[in-house]
Amino acid sequence: MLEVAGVTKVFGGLTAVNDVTMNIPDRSIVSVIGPNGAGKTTFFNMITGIYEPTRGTIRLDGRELVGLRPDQVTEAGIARTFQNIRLFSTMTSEENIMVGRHSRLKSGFLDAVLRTKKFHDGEQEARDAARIMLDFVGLGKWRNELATNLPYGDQRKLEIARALATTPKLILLDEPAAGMNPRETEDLKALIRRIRDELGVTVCLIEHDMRLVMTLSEHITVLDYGSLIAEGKPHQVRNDPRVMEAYLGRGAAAGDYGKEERPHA
Amino acid sequence: MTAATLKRPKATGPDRTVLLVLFFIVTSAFLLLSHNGDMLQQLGALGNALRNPIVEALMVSLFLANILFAYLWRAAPWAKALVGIGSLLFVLPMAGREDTSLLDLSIQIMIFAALALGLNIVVGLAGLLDLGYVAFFAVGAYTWGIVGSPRFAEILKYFGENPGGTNSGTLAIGLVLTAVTAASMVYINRLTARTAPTATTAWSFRLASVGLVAGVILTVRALLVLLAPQADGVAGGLNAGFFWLFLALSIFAAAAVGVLIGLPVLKLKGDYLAIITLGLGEVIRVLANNLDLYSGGSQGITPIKSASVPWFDSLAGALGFSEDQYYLLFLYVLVLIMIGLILTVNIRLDKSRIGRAWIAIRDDEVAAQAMGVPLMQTKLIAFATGASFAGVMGMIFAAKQQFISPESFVLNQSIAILSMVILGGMGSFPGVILGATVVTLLNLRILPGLGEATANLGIPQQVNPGQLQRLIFGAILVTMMLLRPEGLLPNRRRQLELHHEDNQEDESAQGNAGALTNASGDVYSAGLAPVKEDDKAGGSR
Amino acid sequence: QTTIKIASLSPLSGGQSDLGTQIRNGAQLAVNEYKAQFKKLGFDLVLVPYDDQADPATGTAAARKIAADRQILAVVGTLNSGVAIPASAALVSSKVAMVSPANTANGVTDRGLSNMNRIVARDDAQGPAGANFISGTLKAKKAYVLNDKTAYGEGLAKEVEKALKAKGVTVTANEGTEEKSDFSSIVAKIKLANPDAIYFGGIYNQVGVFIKQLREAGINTPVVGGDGLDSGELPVIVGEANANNIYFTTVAAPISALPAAKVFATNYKKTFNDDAQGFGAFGYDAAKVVVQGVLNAVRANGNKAPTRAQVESAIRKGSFTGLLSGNVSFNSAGDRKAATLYVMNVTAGKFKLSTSIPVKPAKQ
Amino acid sequence: MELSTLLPFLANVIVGGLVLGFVYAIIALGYTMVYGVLQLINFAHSEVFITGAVVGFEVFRVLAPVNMNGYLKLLIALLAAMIISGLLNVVIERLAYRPLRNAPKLVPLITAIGVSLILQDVLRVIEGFQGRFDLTYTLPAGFAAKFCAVGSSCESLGNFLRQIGVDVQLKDVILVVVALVSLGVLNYLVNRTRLGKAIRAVAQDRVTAGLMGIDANRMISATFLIGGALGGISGVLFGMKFGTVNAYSGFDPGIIAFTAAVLGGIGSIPGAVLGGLTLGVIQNLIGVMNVFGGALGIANLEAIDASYQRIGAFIVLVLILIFKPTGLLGKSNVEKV
Amino acid sequence: MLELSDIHTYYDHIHALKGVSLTVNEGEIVALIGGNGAGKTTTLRTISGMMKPRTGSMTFEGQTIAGIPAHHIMQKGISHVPEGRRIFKDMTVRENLDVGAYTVTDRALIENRIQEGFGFFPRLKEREHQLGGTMSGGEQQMLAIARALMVAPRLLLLDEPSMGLSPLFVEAIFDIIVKLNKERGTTVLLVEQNANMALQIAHRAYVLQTGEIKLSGNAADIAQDESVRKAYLGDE
Ligand SMILES: Nc1ncnc2c1ncn2[C@@H]1O[C@H](COP(=O)(O)OP(=O)(O)OP(=O)(O)O)[C@@H](O)[C@H]1O
Ligand SMILES: Nc1ncnc2c1ncn2[C@@H]1O[C@H](COP(=O)(O)OP(=O)(O)OP(=O)(O)O)[C@@H](O)[C@H]1O
Ligand SMILES: CC(C)C[C@H](N)C(=O)O
Ligand SMILES: [Mg+2]
Ligand SMILES: [Mg+2]
Repeated sequence: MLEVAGVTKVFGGLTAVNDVTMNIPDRSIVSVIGPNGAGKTTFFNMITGIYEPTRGTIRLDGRELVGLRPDQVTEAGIARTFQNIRLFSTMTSEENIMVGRHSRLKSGFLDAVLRTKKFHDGEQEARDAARIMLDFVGLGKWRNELATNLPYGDQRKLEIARALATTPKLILLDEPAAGMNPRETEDLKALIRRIRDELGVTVCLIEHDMRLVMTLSEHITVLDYGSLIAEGKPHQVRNDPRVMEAYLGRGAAAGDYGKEERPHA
Repeated sequence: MTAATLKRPKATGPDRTVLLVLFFIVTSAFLLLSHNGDMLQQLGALGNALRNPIVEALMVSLFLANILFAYLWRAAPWAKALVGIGSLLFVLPMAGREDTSLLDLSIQIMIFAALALGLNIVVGLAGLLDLGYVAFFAVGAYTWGIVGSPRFAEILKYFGENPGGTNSGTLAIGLVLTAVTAASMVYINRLTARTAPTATTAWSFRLASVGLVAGVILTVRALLVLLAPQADGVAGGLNAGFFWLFLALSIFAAAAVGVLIGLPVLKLKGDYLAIITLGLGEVIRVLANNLDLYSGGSQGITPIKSASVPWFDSLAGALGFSEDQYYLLFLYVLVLIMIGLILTVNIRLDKSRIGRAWIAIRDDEVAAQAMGVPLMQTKLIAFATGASFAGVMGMIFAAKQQFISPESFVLNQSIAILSMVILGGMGSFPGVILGATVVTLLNLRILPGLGEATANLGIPQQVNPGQLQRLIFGAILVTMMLLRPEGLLPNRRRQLELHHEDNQEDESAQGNAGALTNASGDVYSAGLAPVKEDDKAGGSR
Repeated sequence: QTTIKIASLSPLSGGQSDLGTQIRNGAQLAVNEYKAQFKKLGFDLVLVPYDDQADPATGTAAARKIAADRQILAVVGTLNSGVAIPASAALVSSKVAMVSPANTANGVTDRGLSNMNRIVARDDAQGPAGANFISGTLKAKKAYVLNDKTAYGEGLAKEVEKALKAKGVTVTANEGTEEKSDFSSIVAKIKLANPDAIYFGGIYNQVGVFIKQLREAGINTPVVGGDGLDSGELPVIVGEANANNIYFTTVAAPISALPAAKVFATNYKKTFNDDAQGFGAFGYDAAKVVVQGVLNAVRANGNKAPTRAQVESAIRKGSFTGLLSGNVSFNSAGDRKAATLYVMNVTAGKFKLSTSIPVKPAKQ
Repeated sequence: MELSTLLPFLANVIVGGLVLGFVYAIIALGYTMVYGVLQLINFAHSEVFITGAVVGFEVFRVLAPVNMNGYLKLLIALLAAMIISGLLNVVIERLAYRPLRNAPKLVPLITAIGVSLILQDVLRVIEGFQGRFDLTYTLPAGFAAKFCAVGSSCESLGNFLRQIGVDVQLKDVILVVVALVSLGVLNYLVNRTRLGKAIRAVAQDRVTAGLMGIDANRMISATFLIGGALGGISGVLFGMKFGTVNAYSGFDPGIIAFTAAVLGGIGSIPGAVLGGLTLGVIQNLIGVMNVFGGALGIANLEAIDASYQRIGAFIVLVLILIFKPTGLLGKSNVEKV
Repeated sequence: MLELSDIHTYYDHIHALKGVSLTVNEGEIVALIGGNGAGKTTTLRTISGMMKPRTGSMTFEGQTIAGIPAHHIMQKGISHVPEGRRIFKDMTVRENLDVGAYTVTDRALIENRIQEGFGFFPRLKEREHQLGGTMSGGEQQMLAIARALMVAPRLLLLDEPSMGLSPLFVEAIFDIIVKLNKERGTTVLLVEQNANMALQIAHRAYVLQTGEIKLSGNAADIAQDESVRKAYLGDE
C-alpha cells in the first residue's frame, strides 16, 4: 500500500535518512526500529509531508505523496501521532477528535453560517465519530475534559484516537508506548491489534519497547545512522548480529523479548 | 462538545427578574431625563446636577449595564427580552432623539464592537496577531466614501479628460481577462488540492493572480471612462440607492484586500506577522493620504451620503425625529442589525468545522496540519472574515461621519481595537463586545466627561484630568488587566487554561510558568518556519 | 442665575495638546474677562473645554455632545481643519456657532455652513501671500515646497505651489513628509536642488527640527511657512544661532507689537504659569468674538437668554472690536472680512514684523 | 544630472541613513532584549527611551552654564539616562508584567500599551510644570559643528570626507561611536558572560532554567535593566541628533525600531543592528527615489517622494520577510516534531 | 537526607499528591513506581521546587525546602532530570551543558565534566554544536541527563530516564546510575515505568497510586509483591 523508494533527508551536512526503501502491505502491522537518532522520526516526517525528502519517492496506493502538504497527506489517508505529544491544549478530548474529522467533513463557510443540513449532518457525524473513537480507545469518561488534564498515557491514546478520526488507510505511531508501564503497554498492544483488525487500518510504528515490537510486528525495518541495516520478520531481525550490535545490546541475544507470544506469522 | 464549552457562564445565584426590571426602569428614566434639554431646564438644581458630564456619563454607563445584566443575571426570559429590546429599540433611540450624541455614541460603540468581533476571529480564535486591522476598516470606509460623495464626480471628470486610450473594447478585454484568470485560479487550486503542486502550477497561479488584478483594474478603469459623461449627474455622489449595493461591495472589497494581504504574509509566525500587518496597515493609510484623486488625500472626503429609505424616514418623522437626525437613527438601526448578523456569523462559525480548525491552528499548527487542516486556507478565511466585518463597519462609519480622512485609520486605532478584544476576553464574544463598549465609553464619554466636569474647579492645568486622558486610560487598562488577566467576560476555554496555570505557580513567584503544561504550540512564539532549502517543509512550495 | 456656556474644542491630550491647550487657555481668559459683565445681566458665563485629540472622529463625538448641552451657545475651535470640517457639520443642524481661532483650510468655510466662522485668513490668501513674499521680497526663481501631509499643511502648500507657478517661479517639488525627526534625505535633496527659497506647510515643532538640520548642513536658504510656525518655540527648536532667514505668514499681530497683547501675555502667564503663544492669542480673540456675539444676542433678546440660532446669526452678522488681531466681521461664508496677514521675519531668534498684507476673502 | 553631483549626493543620503540606522539599532536592541526573554513587544520601551531623552535634556540644560568638557557632560547625560531608564524599565516589569507572567502573551502586551500611555502623560506633566512641552537640547559647543572642519587637528580626514562629498557633524560621529561601544559591551555581556548565558536560558525555558540554579526573576530584571539602559543611551543620542523631543515623540521611532528588530530577526542582537541600519538606509534611499526618477526619466519613480519613506521601509520589510520569514539574521528555528 | 511528610500538591483543582511521605537516605537508590497519573512526576516537581506543595513538610539534610524557589533548592545539591527532557532548544549541546553548570564557576571543572558527559554519551560529542531542539528524542534524553550531572549533585532526581531510549542505551543509563551511586555516592530518586529494571538497581522502592504511597520497602521485596507484579510489571 505504501511504497517508499530511496528516500533521503539531509540536514545541512547530516544525512538523517539515507536511501531507505520500504513497502508496507495493506492491513499489516509493521515497525521501524533503530538506535536513537537513527532517523526514524525523520522518516515519518517525510511520509507525512512535514519534511520534504531530499531525494526519493513515496507512494500511497500508487499516488505520489512527495510535495504534498501535511494536510493533503492526511486527506490522502495517512494519519500519525507524535513522539512528543501534540494535543490541542485548549480543547476537550472530544473537540480534539472532531478536529481530526476536519478533512472528512465537507461543510464549508456558508454551510456553517447558514446552518444548512449539510452542516448539521457533518457536525452530527463528527460528534458520533468522536464518541466512537473515544470509546474505541477507552477514554469515554474523559470526553469533556481538557486534553492537557489527562494523564500522560491517556494523552497518547487520545492522540491515537484523534489520528484514527481522520479515517486513515495507514496510521503512523511514533513511540506510542513511551512512558507506559508494562501493564499499560499490554493494553496498548491490544489496542493496536484492534486498530488493524476492527478498523482495517494499516499500522506502522516506531518503538523502543522490544516486547511490544517483537510480538506485534509482522515486519520490522531497522535503521542505523539513517540507513536500512536489516529488515524482515521479528525473529530474523532479532537474531541479526548487526541489529544486536547496533541496537539491542547484550541482553538481546538471550532472546528475552517476545517470550510470551509469537507473532502469528 | 463545542457548544457546551461555549455556553455562557451558567447564570447562578438568585433569580433577579424583579431587580433587573427595576434597574431597567430606573436607569431608563434617568437616561431619558438627563438627556432631555427641556426637562433639565425646568429641574433647576437637579437639572444642573444631571447635566454634570460625569453624572451624565454615569447615567449612560448604568443604562448600558442593563443589557449586560440582562445577559448575566438569572432572570425570567421575558424580562431579559424586555430589557434587551426595550433598551436598544426604545429607550436609547428616544433619548437619542433629544441628544444625538447618544446615537452617535451607540453607533460608535457598535462599530467598535463589530471591529472587535472581527479582530477576535483573527487574534482570539485563529491566534494571528494583526496590528493593521484598521486597514480593512479604511477599505470599507473609502469604498463608499469615494462613490457616495462628490469625489466620484471628480474621478469621473478626471477619467473623462484623460481616457488614455480606454474604450468599450477595454471593458471587454478587462472582463474577459478577469473571468479567465479567476477561472484558472480556481482550476489550479482544485488541481493542487489533489496532487502535489509543482513549480509550474505555482507560477501559473501567480501569473493568474497578476492577471486577475490587471483584469479588475482594466474593468474598473474602462467603466470609469465610459461613465465619465455622467459626471454631472452624480455631482454629489452616486444615488443613495446604491448604498445597499455598496454595503455588499464593501464587505467583498475588504475581504479581498484581506486575502491579498494575507496571501504573502500569513506564512509568517507570531510577531513577525504582527509587525508586517502593522506595516501593511500603514501602507494603506499612506496610500489614502497620497492618492489624492481617489481619496482626497489629507483633505479627506466630505460630505458622504447615507442611504435614503423613504419609509424609514417617515417612520422616524412620525416618532418625532427631526430631519437631520433621520440618517443617524437609520444608521443606528442598521448597525444594530449588522451587529446581530455579525454575532450570529461569529457564533455559528465558532461552533463549526472552521471554528475548530482556527482554534486548532492557534493551539498547535503542526498538529492541526497533521489532522488535515490546511493552514493557509484556514488562516485566509479567518483574515477575510475579520476583514469583511471591518469593511462593512467602515462604510457605516463613513456614512455616520459624513467625512473621512486618513487620520481616522491610524495605527493607534488598530491598537485600541486589540485592547478591546483582550480587555473583554479574547475568544469570548460577549466579552469582546463588552470590551469594545467599555473602551469606547471611556474614551468618548467618561474620560472627556471627567475633564469637562473638572475644568472649572481650579485644578492646575498640568494635572487637570481633562489633559490626562491618556494617563487615566492607561492606568485603567493596566489595572483591569492585572485584576482580570483573562478579560472581563472570559472565554471559558481561556479561563480554564489560565487558572490552570495560575495554580501551578508557587507564590514565591518563582517562575515555573505555563511552561509546565506541554503547551508546545504557543501561537505567539517566534517564527518556526524552516528556511534552509534542505529542510524546507513539504508544504512550503 | 442662568448658566450660559461657551465650549472650546481643541486637542488637550496627545502630541498637539500644547497648541490645543493654548486655545483653551486663551478662551478661558476671554471668558474670565466677561464674567462680571454677564453676571450683571443675570448670567453665569462659563467655559467648558472639550478635547478632540486632534482626531476627526473624537472631534465629531465631542461636537455632538456639545450639541446636546443646550446651555452651550457657541464653540471656540478647533485647532485642526481636519477636525473642524466634520465637527461643524455635526453642529450645523443644532445651530451652534463655531468660531475658529486656527483653521485656515479653504474647505472649512467653503461648504457654506451657517455656523462655521473663522477669524484667521484662508489658505488661499495665506498661500499666495507666502508665494508673493517668495517671488517678490525674496526674489526667488526656484522654490522647494514641503508639507506635513495633514489637511492643513498640504492644503496650504498646494495654494502656495499654485501661486508660485502663476508667478513663474519654478517649483522643484511639492513634497509631503510625516517624519518628525530625521530630515537627512530631504536636506540632501535640497542641497542638490539648490533652490532660492523653501516653503514648508506645517507646524513649528516639525518645521523647526527640519530647519535646524538644514542649517546644520550649512544650507542658509530662506525658509517660509504659514501660521503653523507662529510660536515662540520655533527659534528655540531651531536654535537661536541658526534661527535666521525664516519667514512666516500669520494672521495675528505679533504679541510684542500690541500693548493689549502685552497685557494678555502677562495675564496668561499669571493665570496658567506658562508663556502665551500665537494660538493662545487666537483662542482669546475667537472667544471674544463668541462672547461679544452672545452678548449682542442677549441684548437683542431683551436681556433674556438667547437661542442658539440668535447667537449664530449675531456672530455671523456682528462686528467685534477690542481684539488682539484687530476688528472682526464675517462675510456670508464665515470668513473674516478684513483679515490682515502679517509676514514675520525671524532673525537671530527674534521675531520681527516684515510686512503686513491686508487680505479679503473672494466673497464679501 | 551628472554623476559627479549624484554620487556625493548618494553618499550623503546613505551616510545620513546609517547614522539614523544606529539610533534605530540601539532602540531596537531594547526591544529585542526584552522580547528575547519574555516574547513581549514592550510597547512602553518608546517611553523608556524618551525618558532617557528627557533626562539627557535636563542634564545638558543644568550643565549648560557649567564650564566643563563637552564629552564629560555627554558622559554624565548618558550615565544618568542609563540609570533612570534602566530602573524605570525594571519597575515597569515588576509592576505591570511580572504579575502576568502566566497570562496569555497578549495580556502583558496590553499592559505595556497602558504603561506607555501613562508614561507619556507623566513626562508631559513633569516638564509641563516647568512650562515646557518641546524640549530642545542645548548641546556643548562644537557638537553640531562639521566633523574635522578645516583648521582642526584632523583636517585631513575631514578633507577626505569633503572630497567624497560626505557631510557629517561631530555629533553624528559621537553618536556612532557611542552606539558601537554600547553594542560591543552588550554583545560581550550577552554572549561571553555567565549572566548572558543565564538570560538566554531563561528566555528559552524559565522553569528549566530554575532547575539549573538560575533565578529567573533576577535574570528578567537584569534584562529589563540592560534594555532600559540601552533605551536611555538611545534617548540621549536621539535627542542629541535631532535636537528636540517631547513626551509623545517616542511612538514613531519606537515603531520603526521595533520593525528594525523584526527585520533583523527578533531576539537577535546583531539582527537588531543590521535591521536598524538597513531600515535607516532604505528609508533614506526611498526618500530620494524621486531624484533618481528625475535623473533617469522614470515618471513613476519620480512620484515616490519623502511621504513614502516610511511605508517604503515597510514594503521592503514585507519583501524581505517573505523570503526570510524569520528576519535577516533570525534563527530558522526548525521545530522538531 | 531527603524527607517528605504528608505532602499535598495541586494542579488547580486536581489534587495530585494526597499526603505523600517518603524518605531517601544518603547513598541510596530509591525507586518510585506507579501507573499513569499516579503522581510520580508531581512528586519530583514538588521536591525540586518546580511546584509548591500546598501543605506538608519537606526537608533536605535537615533544612526545610518546602516552598523554596527551585534555584535555591538546586543550589543545595539537588539535580532534576525533568519529564519531557526540557532541553534548551535554541542552544547547542555544549551550551546546554554550560548552562547546566551555571552554579559552577571553575572553568576547568566545567570542561572536565563536559568531557565526562561526552564519555557517557559519545553521541553528544558527535553533536556538540547541534541545536538541542533538533536532536532526536533519545539524544535529547541523553543531553538532559548529562546536563543534570554537570553540578555533580548529591541527590539526583530522575524522571523516566529510559523513556525514548533504545534498549542498548537503557542498559547504559542504568549502568551509569549504578556507577554514579557506587563510585560517587550520589543519592538517586528514580521514577521509572520500566519498573523491572528500576527495581533491579534500587535499594528501596515506593509504590505510588493516585497520589498516595501504597507500598514501600526493599526493592527486592516490592519486586516480588504480587499486586505490584500484576499492576506494574505486566505479569498476567
Ligand atoms: N531539523 C533537524 N536539523 C538537524 N538535524 C536533525 C533535524 N532533525 C533531526 N536531526 C538529526 O537527525 C537524526 C535523526 O533524527 P530522528 O529524530 O529521526 O531520530 P530517531 O530515529 O527518531 O531517534 P529517537 O529514537 O531518539 O527518537 C538525529 O541525529 C537528529 O539529531
Ligand atoms: N500540567 C498538569 N495540569 C493539570 N493536571 C496535571 C498536570 N500534570 C499532571 N496532572 C495531573 O496530576 C496527576 C498526577 O500526574 P503526574 O504527571 O504526576 O503522574 P505520573 O505518575 O508522573 O504519570 P506518568 O506516568 O503518566 O508520567 C494526574 O492525574 C494528572 O492528570
Ligand atoms: C497651524 C495649525 C495648528 C492649524 C491650521 N491652521 C489648520 O487649519 O489646521
Ligand atoms: Mg524519534
Ligand atoms: Mg510522569
